[in-house]
Amino acid sequence: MAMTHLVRWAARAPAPVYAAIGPGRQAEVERLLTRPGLNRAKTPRDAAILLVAGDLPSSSLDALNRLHDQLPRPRTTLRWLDGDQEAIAHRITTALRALCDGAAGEDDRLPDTPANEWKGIGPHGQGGKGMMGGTPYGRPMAMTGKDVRDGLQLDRYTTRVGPFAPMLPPGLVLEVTLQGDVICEASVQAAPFAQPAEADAPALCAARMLRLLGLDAAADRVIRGRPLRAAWVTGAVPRGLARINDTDARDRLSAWLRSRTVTVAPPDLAALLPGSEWSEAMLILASLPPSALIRAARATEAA
Amino acid sequence: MQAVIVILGWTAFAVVLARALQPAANSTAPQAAPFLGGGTPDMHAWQRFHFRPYSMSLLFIAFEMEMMFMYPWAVVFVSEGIKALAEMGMFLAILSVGILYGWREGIFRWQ
Amino acid sequence: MIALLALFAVWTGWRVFRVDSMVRASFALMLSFVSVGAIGVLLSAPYIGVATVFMMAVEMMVMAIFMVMFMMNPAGLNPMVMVHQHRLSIAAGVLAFVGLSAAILLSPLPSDPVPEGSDVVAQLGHELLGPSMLVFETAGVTLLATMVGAVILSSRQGWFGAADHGSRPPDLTAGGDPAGRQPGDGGGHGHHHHGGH
Amino acid sequence: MTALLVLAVLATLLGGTVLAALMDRAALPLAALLTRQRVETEAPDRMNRDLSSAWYLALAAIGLSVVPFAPGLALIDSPVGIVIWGSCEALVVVTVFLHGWSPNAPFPLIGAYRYAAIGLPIMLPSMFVLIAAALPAESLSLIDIVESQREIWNVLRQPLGLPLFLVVALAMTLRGPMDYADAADIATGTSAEESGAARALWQVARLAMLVSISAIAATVFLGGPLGPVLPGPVWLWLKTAALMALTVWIGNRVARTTPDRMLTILWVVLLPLSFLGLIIAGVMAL
Repeated sequence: MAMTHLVRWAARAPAPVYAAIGPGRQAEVERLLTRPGLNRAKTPRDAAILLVAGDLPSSSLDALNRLHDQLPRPRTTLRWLDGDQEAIAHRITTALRALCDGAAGEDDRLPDTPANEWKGIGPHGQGGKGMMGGTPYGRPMAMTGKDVRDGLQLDRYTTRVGPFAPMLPPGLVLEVTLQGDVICEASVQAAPFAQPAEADAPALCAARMLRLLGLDAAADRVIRGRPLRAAWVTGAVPRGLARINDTDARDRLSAWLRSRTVTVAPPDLAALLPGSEWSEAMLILASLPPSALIRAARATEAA
Repeated sequence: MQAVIVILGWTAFAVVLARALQPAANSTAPQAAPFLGGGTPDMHAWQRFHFRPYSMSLLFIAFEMEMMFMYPWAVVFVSEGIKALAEMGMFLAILSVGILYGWREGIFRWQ
Repeated sequence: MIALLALFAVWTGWRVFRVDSMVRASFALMLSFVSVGAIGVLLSAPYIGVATVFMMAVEMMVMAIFMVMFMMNPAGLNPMVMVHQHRLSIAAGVLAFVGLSAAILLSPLPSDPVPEGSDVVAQLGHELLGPSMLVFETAGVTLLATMVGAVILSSRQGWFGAADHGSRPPDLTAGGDPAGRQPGDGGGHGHHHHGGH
Repeated sequence: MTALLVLAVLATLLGGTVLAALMDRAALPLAALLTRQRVETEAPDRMNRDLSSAWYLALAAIGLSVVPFAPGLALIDSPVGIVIWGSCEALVVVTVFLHGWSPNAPFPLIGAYRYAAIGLPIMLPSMFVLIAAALPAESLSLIDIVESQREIWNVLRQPLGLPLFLVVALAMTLRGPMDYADAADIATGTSAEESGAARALWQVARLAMLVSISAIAATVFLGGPLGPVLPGPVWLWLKTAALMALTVWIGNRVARTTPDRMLTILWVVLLPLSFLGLIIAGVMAL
């Protein structure tokens, strides 16, 4: 009884969609996800539907499969190839209703094997030799190294983020080494997917920064062309972030909010990001229009 | 007595509720990998985490310690009158020196 | 009630040394202090009891941060032993327990029940502003010294430049190379993107 | 009487949480979460992961228990009510930290440490404004603080108190500009790896904490159950609901700055402001 009510409510909730955005589709997906019946999930753990927009290059299929498996069951993948917003919104709500009606959903795409072999050396079987050795629970532990800021030599955590990370431009794979939440080293493993000039539209660029500032509702309003209703927006962006051609992140955000297009010379990402704290780094990336980012990342990748 | 029982009661209630509502978690290996937008980590996330405002946290503890003197002071403030005001003014002035010093040394930011 | 809380305090205190994770150890210690605070409340010392809980929550939070920061294997991913010098610590523990128990059992405990309806918090306040004023103000100066000392010891960058500017780590061998980070290569001092804000 | 008060706390918490979910437009998504699987990360700290939501919920209930529902009538009638609430705030920081620590994943971990950096110093302004409210009452008990507002509410007598306490409320309920634990740039931070019922429970605990801290603010600054015609509890509910709406509204409209800057703002702007608030309160009380 309670369960049937729950399922009925679940079917009426906005559809939680996690978008894996492919080449050329960034602007369309960003506009689609401001529709009232859809909910832009910030993590796959919160989503029921994986929306794959556009033709993904084969190099990112592995990451897509990983992402797909991270959605909780029951889940559905929808591919969106043409540009019709009405049709895809309808397909999403239908798919959600099917899941609520008890459709089985999709199985994992990757094999159910741990990331690394477990080395059962320690007395309890999960560890290696010594306190920091081995691969306990299938992964090694972080080790100490140099720090770029205060010289305190604590652990360095290396990971690749992307290509479908919600805070990074679609397609960008960054290999970062973090110490705490400060980026010590960054390198571009894959450049962002090419996007048409439409992705540089001031409203979309402003909305990306607004989301990082925690203003989701304001971001949706800006994309729909309504006046911004929020306080302390430009003031919240620190001065001096990603200063290129005499404009910093705050200047570019205020230009976008006044509907002006911004062009910047492509910066050197590997030099721009290290030394900044993670949220500053994300603001730096969001403050660069996609066209500049793509050229910047291509240059770094080639080098 | 009642306060302790009520607090214990709410805690027990919340724990029982949480246990009842949260099913046992289960995951396959690919599901259990930490979310990195499709990326993979090289190592465990648990690490000797570099907490950047560490100097601030030390100053904070000292400050918190003396704030504890202020609660009993607040109760007798009106009855002790101007004496209480003067004494606490002196106490806070001494402590503000510590904050000003910390600010000058730049500890209220990420190191 | 008091006995149960005391047992819980002892049990969580024992857990501190039995868990592998520094975070668990810190917060087990916090739970131990929380139950001691609850005993204080039951003994008609509401302010001292609740303040203990308040202080320990904050302090164990900071302690967990520093434990994870500086200890090897902070999450207990590999099994490990949290105690050192077993025999010495067991002997010291037993000795302290026997001594304290003897002190409790042998000394004549005063019986001075708190009168019904007396405002103990206000009494504490009057004490602070009256007879114990010197103690109170001395505590202020002591805490100021603590603050300044903590900042000096922990902060690298300061008003007059980096704390280790011009310093040279001790030699590993007589006349050999200095240990640790070399002066001059100072990871961060030279290329500080964020000195300005 | 005690049983009645237990019921009152439970009903307020339940009704308030539903109201908060409606304000957040989160009611249907929360129900939908319950129909999904709960995933588990690699080698998590299971005990702390399961308990953190429960602690958060328990702290909300304990906080609400010190609030008087009618003049002179609270479930926990303690002479140190605001210190009990202060301990709840300190334990919220511990709880959120554990929530981010336990999944053994990078984004929750960053969220947990960020929250520790912001959540600890935000307690100083919170303590200052509550102590300022205790001055005219000559007591740390919330019941006496309500009594001291019979002639004039603290929101008028101590103009800096309520705005500063609302900032604390945003931080304690992980909301808007103070939501450093669950921010967008770390994919909802401490909650990034939670799905299904566990995610729903954490969100419910957040909403319950909003009820609790709004009730405390209504008691300390808006006279709590005091008011003409209507009975005490109704006044308390009305004031609590108004403060909840205000907190949600501010949370949706004010941008979040970087944690680095917020830390400086906390110590250099908000802490001196709360100092000033205490001085104003002290001079007014004499």
